[in-house]
Amino acid sequence: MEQHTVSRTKEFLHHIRRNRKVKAGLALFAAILALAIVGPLFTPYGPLEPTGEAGRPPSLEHPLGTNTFTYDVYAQTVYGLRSSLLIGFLGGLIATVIGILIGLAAGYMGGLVDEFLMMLTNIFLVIPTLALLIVIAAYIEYRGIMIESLIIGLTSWPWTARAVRAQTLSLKNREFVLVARMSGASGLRIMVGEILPNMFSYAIMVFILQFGGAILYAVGLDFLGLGPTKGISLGLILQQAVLWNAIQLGMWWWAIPPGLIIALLLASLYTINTGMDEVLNPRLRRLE
Amino acid sequence: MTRGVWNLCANILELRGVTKVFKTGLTGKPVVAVDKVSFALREGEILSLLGESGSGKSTIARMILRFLKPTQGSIIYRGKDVWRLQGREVLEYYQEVQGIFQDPYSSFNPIHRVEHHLKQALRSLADGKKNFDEDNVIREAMERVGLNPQNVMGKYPHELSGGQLQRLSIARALLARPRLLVADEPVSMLDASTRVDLLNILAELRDEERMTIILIGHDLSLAYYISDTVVVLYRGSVMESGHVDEVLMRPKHPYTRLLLDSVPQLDKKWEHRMGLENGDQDYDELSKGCKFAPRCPKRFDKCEETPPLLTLGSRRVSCWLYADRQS
Amino acid sequence: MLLEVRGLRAYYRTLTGYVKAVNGVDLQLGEEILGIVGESGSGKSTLASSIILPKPPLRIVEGEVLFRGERIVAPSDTSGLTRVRYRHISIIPQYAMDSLSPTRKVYKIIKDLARGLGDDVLAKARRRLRRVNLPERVLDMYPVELSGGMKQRTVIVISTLLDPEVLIADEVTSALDVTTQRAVLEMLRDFKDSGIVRSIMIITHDIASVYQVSDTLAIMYAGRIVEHGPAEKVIRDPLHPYAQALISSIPKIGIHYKMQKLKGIPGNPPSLRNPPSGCAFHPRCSRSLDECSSREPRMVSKDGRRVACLLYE
Amino acid sequence: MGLLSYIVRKTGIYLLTFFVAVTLNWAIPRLMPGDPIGVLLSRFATLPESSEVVYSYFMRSFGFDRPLWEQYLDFWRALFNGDLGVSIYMYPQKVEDIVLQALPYDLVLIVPAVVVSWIIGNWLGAVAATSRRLDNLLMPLFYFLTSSPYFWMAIVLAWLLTVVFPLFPSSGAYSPGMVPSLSTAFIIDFIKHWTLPFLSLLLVMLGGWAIGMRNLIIYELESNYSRYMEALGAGRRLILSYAFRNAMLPQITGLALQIGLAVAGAITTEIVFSYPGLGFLMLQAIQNQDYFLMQGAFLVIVVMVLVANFVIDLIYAAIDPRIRSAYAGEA
Repeated sequence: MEQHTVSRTKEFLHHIRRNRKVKAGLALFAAILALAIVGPLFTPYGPLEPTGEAGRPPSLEHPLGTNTFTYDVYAQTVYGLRSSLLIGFLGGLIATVIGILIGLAAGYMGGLVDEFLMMLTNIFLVIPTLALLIVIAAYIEYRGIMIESLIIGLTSWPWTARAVRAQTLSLKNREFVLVARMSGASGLRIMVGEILPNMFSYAIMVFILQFGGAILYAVGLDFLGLGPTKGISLGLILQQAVLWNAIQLGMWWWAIPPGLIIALLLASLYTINTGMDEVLNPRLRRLE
Repeated sequence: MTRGVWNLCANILELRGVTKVFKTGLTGKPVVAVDKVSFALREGEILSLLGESGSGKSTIARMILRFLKPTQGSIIYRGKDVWRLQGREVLEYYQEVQGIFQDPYSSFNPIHRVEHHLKQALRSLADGKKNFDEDNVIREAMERVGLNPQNVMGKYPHELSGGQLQRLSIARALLARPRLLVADEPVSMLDASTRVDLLNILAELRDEERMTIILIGHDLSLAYYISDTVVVLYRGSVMESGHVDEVLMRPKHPYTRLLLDSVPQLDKKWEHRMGLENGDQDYDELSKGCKFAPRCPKRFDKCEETPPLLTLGSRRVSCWLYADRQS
Repeated sequence: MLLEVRGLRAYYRTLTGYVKAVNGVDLQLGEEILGIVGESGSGKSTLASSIILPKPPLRIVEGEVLFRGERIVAPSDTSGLTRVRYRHISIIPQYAMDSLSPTRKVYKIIKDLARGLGDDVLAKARRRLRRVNLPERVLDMYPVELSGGMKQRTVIVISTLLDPEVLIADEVTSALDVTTQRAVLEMLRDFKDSGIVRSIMIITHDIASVYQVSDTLAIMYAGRIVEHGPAEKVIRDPLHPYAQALISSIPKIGIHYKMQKLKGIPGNPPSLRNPPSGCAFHPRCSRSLDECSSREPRMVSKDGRRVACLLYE
Repeated sequence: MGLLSYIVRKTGIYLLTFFVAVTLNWAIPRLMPGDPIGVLLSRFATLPESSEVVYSYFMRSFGFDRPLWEQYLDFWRALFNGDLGVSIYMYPQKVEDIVLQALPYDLVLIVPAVVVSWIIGNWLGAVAATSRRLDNLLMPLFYFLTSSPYFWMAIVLAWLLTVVFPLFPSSGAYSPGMVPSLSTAFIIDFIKHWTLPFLSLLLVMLGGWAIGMRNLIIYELESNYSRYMEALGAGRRLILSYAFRNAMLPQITGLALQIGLAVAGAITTEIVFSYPGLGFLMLQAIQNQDYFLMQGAFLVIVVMVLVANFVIDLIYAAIDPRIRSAYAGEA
């Protein structure tokens, strides 16, 4: 994420609405969100409710067929989507908030604080986050959505911290910060009142990436059997599918569609982010 | 209305041997940006701090405004060392000393409307007058600098011109009713045709309100137009200082002469070709002796040692050529 | 006549509409140094881009540019440029300090740019570097290793390496100290007088500095040329109200506030998105007639100069 | 010798990272609620020859009755003589043996996948940057690829290329009954098993590089030096080659950052194909609550990523003149 021209919020939103990538991304995301909200209304079955028929291919009654345990794959998918979205939102939010706090502090205060925080950030950037999450999650008996979001949020903030620090450094040297200091404003008031508001549109973009990242980590953990101990999630469906050789037994409907939804969800978030990046950074924008 | 515990003395501001060394680059190689600079400023005067890029003039401005701590030396404002002020005294300092900067668009936070900074200054600095109507005072300050509040209030910085924003900066500084204004290249980013109006405002502040102003810049003609005294800087050291007519009309230091030869004037063209200096100069930072020696046409053996700041009448010059004529 | 610009209109397309940066310019360039002076919002740099590098978001809307009578730039066709670029028309860009790729040695850049265009260009480059007082080892260095001043002189050497007839110098002095400014301007004068280049178009906002070396001056305002003529005449006895106000508002050493209070031009620089109707300067002009706000002035010649003002029509 | 100080600085950071990773590895079990390690130790006690196993430094570092700093020192002492504890799942094999046995499978999978995807991705990204039509065509595909979870891509490939078109074996590193040797038969069989995991890693990583390179090139094409060269009549191919050269540099540092993600991706991909690398090992460790094996695998993964990052930093320092000149001043 590189230096962005500071755009006025009004003008920024004006361009956002026109950007093709943002519109496409939003449309896809809205569709998936709708599936998560209204999806369950279209099936009488619960995610873990036996339906009496195992391994049936997709049919009117079971849009995504059933798996070896006779569970309806469509029901599992829509309910699983809800928990994945929730973890994505919570985990992403925690990571973004921590990242902004650390990036802002490191960027504005400089000196030893900056040195220490950036060392911490670089260390966590190098250590593979999923491997670290595995070690943490494995030791937790009861894993709920809250806990999973927390550990993801606590380990995936470095990307944000580094990007926000770069933004803060460029804003900190702007003369309006000196003007504020001459009016006796404290460091905190300058960070919150002068620097942070300039990063509003930037923070949205960072949150979108963290949202996607959190989903990816959550699904990864679930796939390894470290997902929520109760309930269903997209990762869990795929874990079961692989464990019980869905593919080899020809039950493609058990493994492919849930994964496709994850990919489309992440693709939509990524597209929105790229579109916003183009608006904020005119050099990347290719005028249609 | 006296504020704080400032004692009255002839020189409102004095720099004594102020030095600033920066660690640069990835390896922290030391660079001496300001090298033992001393000068004094009498109340009600405009002093021009003149120098080219890399002369340290902006660094000095930032040290006076307490943004950068000097590595050595002291800055005395009305008898007190600026960098030994504590707590409440710092706020009192900013009630007396305000600054305006070079880039109008960078001096205003693009997210807030332009009066945000004026309100901020009013609330924290103008403590003497608590019972006032904020908007009224702000409108007055705007009119004071020749702005029509109607077409400025409530606007965002990007909706105004550089000239309008710079006038707003002066208005903001005036809200604290300061005694000293540090103007860091206030007009260099404005169009030539609007610079003079800004300078007129500064001159009026000096004449009508005995405001003391340090004007930092590189344009000699602009400096001559409104300054009383001038300090010429080169690579962090004072080359020459004194009354504006002495220094800019009858310069003594070779560097000041070189500057005056190079300044393009609309009434006469350059006669002889000055020729290109060796472009491959990387001045050895820590070299002893006069810093201008490598480029000085009048260099001689004495210049290997650092020249002292000699006093010739009311002028001061740092050059061995005048060592014997010290008065 | 080396270069001729006829009725040129060049607009920038932005998301919120057109910026009419060049709004009807007529210009002739002979074997001379022409100083083009304009303040912010005058469209002077856009004029340079329109001649040598008209590409999106800049669009040539109307008019043409001719080199030695041959059309090189027109609204829909800029193919003529490929033949003349660098060999006949060259440019010293506004951003000279970072117009060399940081990861490629200088001599490689020169060889790439001049491939198959001239005899042994490197030998010539060495001679030219000596001429601008730079050591020959610059060729073997990476641009990132050169100081700002050295980079600018290297770019000047590269741009003039094939002895182009027309050289456009876009704001070459703005980032420099006053001593180096004089050196660079005199270097351009030397390149003209020694015949390395036949004509130079120096584009700048600093009228005093360009006056020192130019033969003729053209003053631009809101995308049009308001006055164009011999430098001495334009400076000594400017006709157009904007030129008069501009020249009178520039302080000189010797003019002090207490003796003579100068006056700037009231109002703000013109918006190029929707320039004022009629003569663009009328809102700020002290001598504006009532028809100035409706009728666009034509370029007329008056005692040895061309001026666009209803006072002289 | 500016370069030396650059290398020393970088090594310092990586050593520090290793130190933090080991400390985390030691601290996490102790921070977690419940007594997972206690349960594990008690399971050991019931196994044969457990007596001499218990007395290794590693085991003593889990002597919870002893002060924390002592446990910590023993943990480091164990690490220095390569003792990562014993696996409960493959008792009595030592963790370091199991992990070092799995490491080659990871290297032979991840390294080629990263390198090949880097080359193809950058090339495709450059191609996309050259023409608007290609750009609109390729970019959505890249967005989808880079957004697909690694293991889902593995599942799709498994379905397409082992079920719909049964061209490749669906699990393991080589056919059962084959003995790992350098014979051509074994190598061919190994390559057939290696292809699908390699492909799924390749496809997902490919998207990331392509997007990065495309943006970098467009950014460079808008730079001042590109405009200057174009104004001097330089052809589109020449300008593109300059832009590509400058865009490659950040992609090298990008390589370092992507290694961590690639390794994480490999963990999940290996599970789909039961490919006996560290990832598959991690799964077994999780399923059997074999904490020592899991933490041993984590440490080796971190070391692998650190070494990769260090190598990439060296390559970058050698190539980018900016780094050399920035440090040259100090010589």
